[in-house]
Amino acid sequence: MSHPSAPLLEMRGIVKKFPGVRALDGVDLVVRAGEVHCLLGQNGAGKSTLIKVLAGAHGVDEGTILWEGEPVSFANPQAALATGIATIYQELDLVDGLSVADNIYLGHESARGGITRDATMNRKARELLARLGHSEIRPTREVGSLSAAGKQIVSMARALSRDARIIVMDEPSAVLDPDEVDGLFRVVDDLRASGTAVIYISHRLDEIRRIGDRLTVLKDGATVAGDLSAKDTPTAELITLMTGRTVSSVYPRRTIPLPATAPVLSVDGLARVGEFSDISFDLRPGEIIGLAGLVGAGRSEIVETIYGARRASAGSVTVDGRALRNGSVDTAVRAGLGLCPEERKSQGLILDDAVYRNVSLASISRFSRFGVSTDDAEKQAAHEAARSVDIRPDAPERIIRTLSGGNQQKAVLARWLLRSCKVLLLDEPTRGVDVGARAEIYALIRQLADSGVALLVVSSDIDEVLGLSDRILVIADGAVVHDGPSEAIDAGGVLDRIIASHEHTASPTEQKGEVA
Amino acid sequence: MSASLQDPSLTVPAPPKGEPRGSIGIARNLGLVIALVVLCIVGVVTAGDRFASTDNVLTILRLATVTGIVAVGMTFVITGGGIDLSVGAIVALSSVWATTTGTQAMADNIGWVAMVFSAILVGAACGAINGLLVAYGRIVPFIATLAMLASARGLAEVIADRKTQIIRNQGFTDFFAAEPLGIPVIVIIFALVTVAGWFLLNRTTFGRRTFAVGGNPEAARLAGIKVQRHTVYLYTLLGTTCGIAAVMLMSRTTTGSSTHGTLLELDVIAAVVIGGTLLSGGRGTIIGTLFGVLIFMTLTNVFTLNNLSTSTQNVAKGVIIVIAVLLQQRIANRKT
Amino acid sequence: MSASLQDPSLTVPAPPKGEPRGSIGIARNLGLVIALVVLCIVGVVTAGDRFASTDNVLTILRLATVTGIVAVGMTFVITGGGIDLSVGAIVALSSVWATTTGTQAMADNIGWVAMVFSAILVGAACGAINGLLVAYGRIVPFIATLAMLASARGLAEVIADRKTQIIRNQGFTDFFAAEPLGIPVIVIIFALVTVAGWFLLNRTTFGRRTFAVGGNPEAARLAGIKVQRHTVYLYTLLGTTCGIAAVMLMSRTTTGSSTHGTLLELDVIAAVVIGGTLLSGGRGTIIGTLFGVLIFMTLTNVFTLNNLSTSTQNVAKGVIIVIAVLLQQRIANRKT
Amino acid sequence: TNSSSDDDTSASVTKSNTDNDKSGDKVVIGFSAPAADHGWMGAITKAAVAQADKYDDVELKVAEGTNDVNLQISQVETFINDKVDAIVLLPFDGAAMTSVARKAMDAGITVINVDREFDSPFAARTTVLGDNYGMGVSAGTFVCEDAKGAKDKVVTEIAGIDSLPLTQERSKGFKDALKSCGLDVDNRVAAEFTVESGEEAASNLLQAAPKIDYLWNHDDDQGVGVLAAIKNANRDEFTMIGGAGSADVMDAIKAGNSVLKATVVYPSTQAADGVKLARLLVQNKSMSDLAEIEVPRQLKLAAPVVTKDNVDTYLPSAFRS
Ligand SMILES: Nc1ncnc2c1ncn2[C@@H]1O[C@H](COP(=O)(O)OP(=O)(O)OP(=O)(O)O)[C@@H](O)[C@H]1O
Ligand SMILES: Nc1ncnc2c1ncn2[C@@H]1O[C@H](COP(=O)(O)OP(=O)(O)OP(=O)(O)O)[C@@H](O)[C@H]1O
Ligand SMILES: [Mg+2]
Ligand SMILES: [Mg+2]
Repeated sequence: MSHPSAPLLEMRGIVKKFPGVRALDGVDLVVRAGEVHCLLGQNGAGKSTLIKVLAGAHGVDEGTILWEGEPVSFANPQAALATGIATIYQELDLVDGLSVADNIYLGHESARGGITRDATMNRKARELLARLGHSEIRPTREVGSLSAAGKQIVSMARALSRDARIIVMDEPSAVLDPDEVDGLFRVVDDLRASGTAVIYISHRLDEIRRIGDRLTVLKDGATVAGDLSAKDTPTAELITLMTGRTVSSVYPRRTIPLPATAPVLSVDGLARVGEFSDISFDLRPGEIIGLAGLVGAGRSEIVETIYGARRASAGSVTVDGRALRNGSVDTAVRAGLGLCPEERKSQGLILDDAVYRNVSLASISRFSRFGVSTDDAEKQAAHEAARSVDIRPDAPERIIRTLSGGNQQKAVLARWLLRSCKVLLLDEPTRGVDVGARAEIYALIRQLADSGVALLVVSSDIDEVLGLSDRILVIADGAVVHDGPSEAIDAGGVLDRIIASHEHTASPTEQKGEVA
Repeated sequence: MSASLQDPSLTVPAPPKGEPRGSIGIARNLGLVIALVVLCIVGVVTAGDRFASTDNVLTILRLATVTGIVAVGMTFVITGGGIDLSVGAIVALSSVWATTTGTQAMADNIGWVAMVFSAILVGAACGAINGLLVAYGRIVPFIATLAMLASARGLAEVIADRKTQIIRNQGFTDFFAAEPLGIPVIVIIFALVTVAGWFLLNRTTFGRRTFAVGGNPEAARLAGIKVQRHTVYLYTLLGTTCGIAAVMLMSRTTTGSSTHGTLLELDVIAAVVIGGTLLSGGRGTIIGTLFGVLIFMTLTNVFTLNNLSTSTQNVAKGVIIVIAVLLQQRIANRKT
Repeated sequence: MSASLQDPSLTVPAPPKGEPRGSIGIARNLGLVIALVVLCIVGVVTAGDRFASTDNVLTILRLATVTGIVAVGMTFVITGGGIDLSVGAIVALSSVWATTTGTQAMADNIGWVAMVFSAILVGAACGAINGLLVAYGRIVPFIATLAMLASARGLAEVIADRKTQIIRNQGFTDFFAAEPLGIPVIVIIFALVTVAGWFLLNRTTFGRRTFAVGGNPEAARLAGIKVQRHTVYLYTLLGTTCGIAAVMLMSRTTTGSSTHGTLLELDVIAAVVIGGTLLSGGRGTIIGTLFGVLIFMTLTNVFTLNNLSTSTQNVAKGVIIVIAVLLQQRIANRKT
Repeated sequence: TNSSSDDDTSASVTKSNTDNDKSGDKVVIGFSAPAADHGWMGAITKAAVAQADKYDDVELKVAEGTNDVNLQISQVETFINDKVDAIVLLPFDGAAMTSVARKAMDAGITVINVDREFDSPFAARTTVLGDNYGMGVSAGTFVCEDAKGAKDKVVTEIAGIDSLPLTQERSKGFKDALKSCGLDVDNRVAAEFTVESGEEAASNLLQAAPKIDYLWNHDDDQGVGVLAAIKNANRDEFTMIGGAGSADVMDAIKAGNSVLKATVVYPSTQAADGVKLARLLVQNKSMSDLAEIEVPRQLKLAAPVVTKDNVDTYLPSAFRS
């Protein structure tokens, strides 16, 4: 029997233990039909764990879950799905080898007698993708060939395909650009209007302000505040609730003027067939250049090519006056380059290894004599690097797979701090990182630059690129459409350049000339 | 140079991009087609009519039945992220079980299909045990099926007392000796199994879920797929094809024996992997597997027609495998 | 319900948590230790002094040298994300090459170490070819080494002309027949190789890179590790251990033969995997491998002492493998 | 095949009717042979066990059959540790087992070498040899006689495991005998002593040689498969000769309705003889039918050709594959 007044979902005193950790230690969460309920908390606070418990992906150790007032238990994902809870997970959990439509309908395929009806699924997938504003993604395309953003869209389509009563979104906007976030929010508005509840997790407070109705704050696996208004609660109060302290979120500006030295990194006419063309710029020690652009503009490809992880089809990369060998990461690293890759799981981390070993990965030979490693020195140095980016928990021996997403990101950053490079390439360095840690990373970037490290920062957060960098390159469709000091342009300006370039896609070279 | 040539994932070949699901896929398997065609040309040039005769082609196909049928099942298991080393032993056990004096007496009473059914049942049961050990016992497939390999082969020897059991049932031999339209029954069965396998993998929810379970078991689980149960199904399916293969072997040799299927596992896995199925799971093609099997069988045939010694055959086989795979890779990369 | 019971990665056992690097690891390998102890108890109960004598222990260790030495090398390759099916064939080829009339004549002139060196060189060369095919040819290890298996065995047969080549060099036989302090030379060499392997894997940059390359080759590459070159080193190292194992086998049999090392690959891989090295790479332990080898060898010894028939042995072997692995898993899970 | 094994093997192992069979001092004999993965090798072990069972003064320790010389060496080492009185050893590879056999002899254990000869005369007290070269010669001679001097006959050969020295000897004997009458082997394939490999090798061979006059198959176990392949291919234009001498093959020769016209016997009672000799040697008895006091150093068994004419003589002692 259902209670008409009862909230749609009530979680009370949820406890979830992992070996050695109480990831959840008494969480309460109340979600009503037709609301957007935001979940806030630092990296490792337990947000993802909570929604995994809700989705039946993790068993629960203590606590009760009430669905429309009735106690329920979600022993496995099927149970949660059947009840009406669909989830977009933080780690993109798609099957690379399957098509977009197959991924969307995985587990609830449209079929007759076990025989799939591909045409039906493709048609319905196309409708869902159109609803999300992404009709350019073909339902038959293989998911493995999509960018991270494309995969996120597919995950969203998958959740929508379930016709759920509650849709949980764990940091869906992390890999999306502003345009796409707008599209996402239109869908969320529709859902709210149709009475579906949305649990929304994000580290971006502005998003929570825009879309949220109410919010719950988690800290160290426990609810520290529930039923707050998402629109009106002051930011300072939220941050204090989350972190237990005050954090200033301004971008640390340059304090010492940029010395007029020779460039440490020169990129000249760099190109890769079908991805980007004619990228040229110089980077001086202590300078920060930002690469702005929409998702899919080819920024990651540019950065990876500079680093030697992809082979350039034309152009050259020079460090300290010496040209790097094309397509050789090893040469680049030895010349003093470092890269924080975009996809931490597949490109950055050895998931089943300890945190400290992931941090020291690029500096192995530094901690060895005649090939014999000196373990203690390595562990200590790695631990320090980990602490400088505030990886939580502060346990260097932990298997890195068990860390929360944001903390994993920090470990990759720590790797290059330890190596002390001349040029650092950062591809989305704050993706999934909480406000507190984000401010720390900003400070760190500043500090690195001030100490003479040259940095190239890619971020989809336009304010972030603008705030951090001295100079900004706007990339659209694999070409530089704007190049200038960051003070001379604002977020609107950046978007305008991109849009302008799109209107001229027929003649990108002409377009480029215009800007330069 | 293309992006995939830069691909550093050394342990896994660059997965073929494009159409994810098996279309008939001549284009996708171009390297394999070329390898097979070259082999056939070599066959015709060196052995002329002896190679190009209908009889010889049927001989190749008849010999391909056992490896081929098991390879269809193996494609499912490997696509689903597993591996099975016990297939040869399961074939042996099935053939022995289906030809004991007891089973043959039963067959004489209720018809020869009793032998066919017992072979298939034994195969499916062994497969199910493998699946349970892997899915619920959570033993790595390599080890679980290695254990099954030892046990099943040993059990077959115990049952057969290491003797070759000759099939006396006339109905059985007659049925499988038939050649409707000039095509041996076992070749027809091989064709049916292949078509059924292709359909199951590419056109059903079962197949779709197999890709998911092999490609990303965690994602599959979160999508509500019963990953463990599905794994059991996959191994049971492979066991069933082993049972069918045992029947093929029984009809070809008119015997059941604990030595049947010796080292079959290596041939089968090699054929499946050369065909383009990823050993790490998530990607598999029945058509590729078919080509893999045919290439191996044609190779042996051409060698024998040319009276080459086994040693030379082996040396050449290794070199040819490498060339075929490199060819297939270069062509696959060119296309993307 | 514990986290690991929820773990859906069916194809891979929950990796043992805790110290990622091999400490001496009695605790970590508790399941294996228990299995070995139980086996020993069974040995003592059923065969008494015949089992527990020094002579018998040395017999077990002597038997273990070939599998054991190759298993040390295989631990590196599997930890580095690869696999090698050609080890048995490489052992055969090395043993044949080192015992041809030519090599033996050379040995008579410049000393018996010439035979040892040629065996090791041939092994290392085959390993290097495997490594190059895998790393730069980007052929899946399974297929590349399967090709090597066929070719190397075939070549060994061609060179030996399928005859067993007898070692006439007295210096060679004398050296390896020695038993300083009552311990056979080959057992001492086995111990040295194991210790060296442990050190290399756990205390050097080479070992660190091996874990990284096997755990996530892309991440390793982006961290500046030369993944392809490292892969070549790994296979070359394994080839080298195959060469050493060939010398062990030559000294045991005083022959070189193309049939040496038949099916060695299965034993070796089984021992390594049972020892706790992940087939998917990134995690490996030399101590575990040592236990894996000893368990298999002790098993065989206990069977022999008790006059069990081969078939029964096989059935029992399969069951025992399953039980040992389940035991090890349960204990590993309990501890975390 | 329906008759049980024990009947067959007990028919083939016998006690002699002299006082040699009288119970004497207890003799512990270790027995090791290659893996019993085909009928002939299975029959070898069974016959040895059956022979030992006939004597109440013999205890036979049977080690796991293995094709891994390394393991077989350790089995012999175990027998040495156990201080058995005698070892009957059918090596996987004679040369490779020489040094450990010698070690056993040095330890005072009587070693009987069966079938595959050691490389050193000091490694065994007595050797019971099957005649592999002779087998090839017998088969070749049969072909020569049957061909009656015709030089254009197509002769084919299906060998056993090609990497074994014994296969090479058989093939050499066959070749040498054919050469003496101007014939040679036109097509040769190797199988693996199993039914399945026999069928596969024969199927391909039959395609390679569209017309055949003689086919010699080394081994009657794989011969079951060879015959099946011949039947599948509907071929009957040639004469087939078998090898080893299984009872099924002899049945077929007797029936005379197939291509199989003869087989060359390769006695499966060698190891049983080895057990008998080991017992005599340990108990210091002599072979009663010989005037000689000592048991001879070597016994080479004959490799007779069985045809329809003499099949009844050999059928009772044949093994069932
Ligand atoms: N499988 C696991 N084993 C052990 N500990 C785990 C596991 N999964 C999560 N944890 C721990 O639980 C805590 C909560 O992690 P969770 O992923 O829920 O954080 P989060 O709030 O989602 O952080 P983020 O914002 O970085 O995504 C962390 O301390 C993490 O290390
Ligand atoms: N492996 C791949 N195969 C095919 N296309 C790919 C692959 N990787 C990326 N792409 C495509 O290349 C283009 C650029 O990719 P990417 O998303 O990395 O650009 P980006 O500007 O770096 O975006 P981001 O903001 O995510 O960093 C996209 O159209 C993407 O779909
Ligand atoms: Mg999270
Ligand atoms: Mg990118």
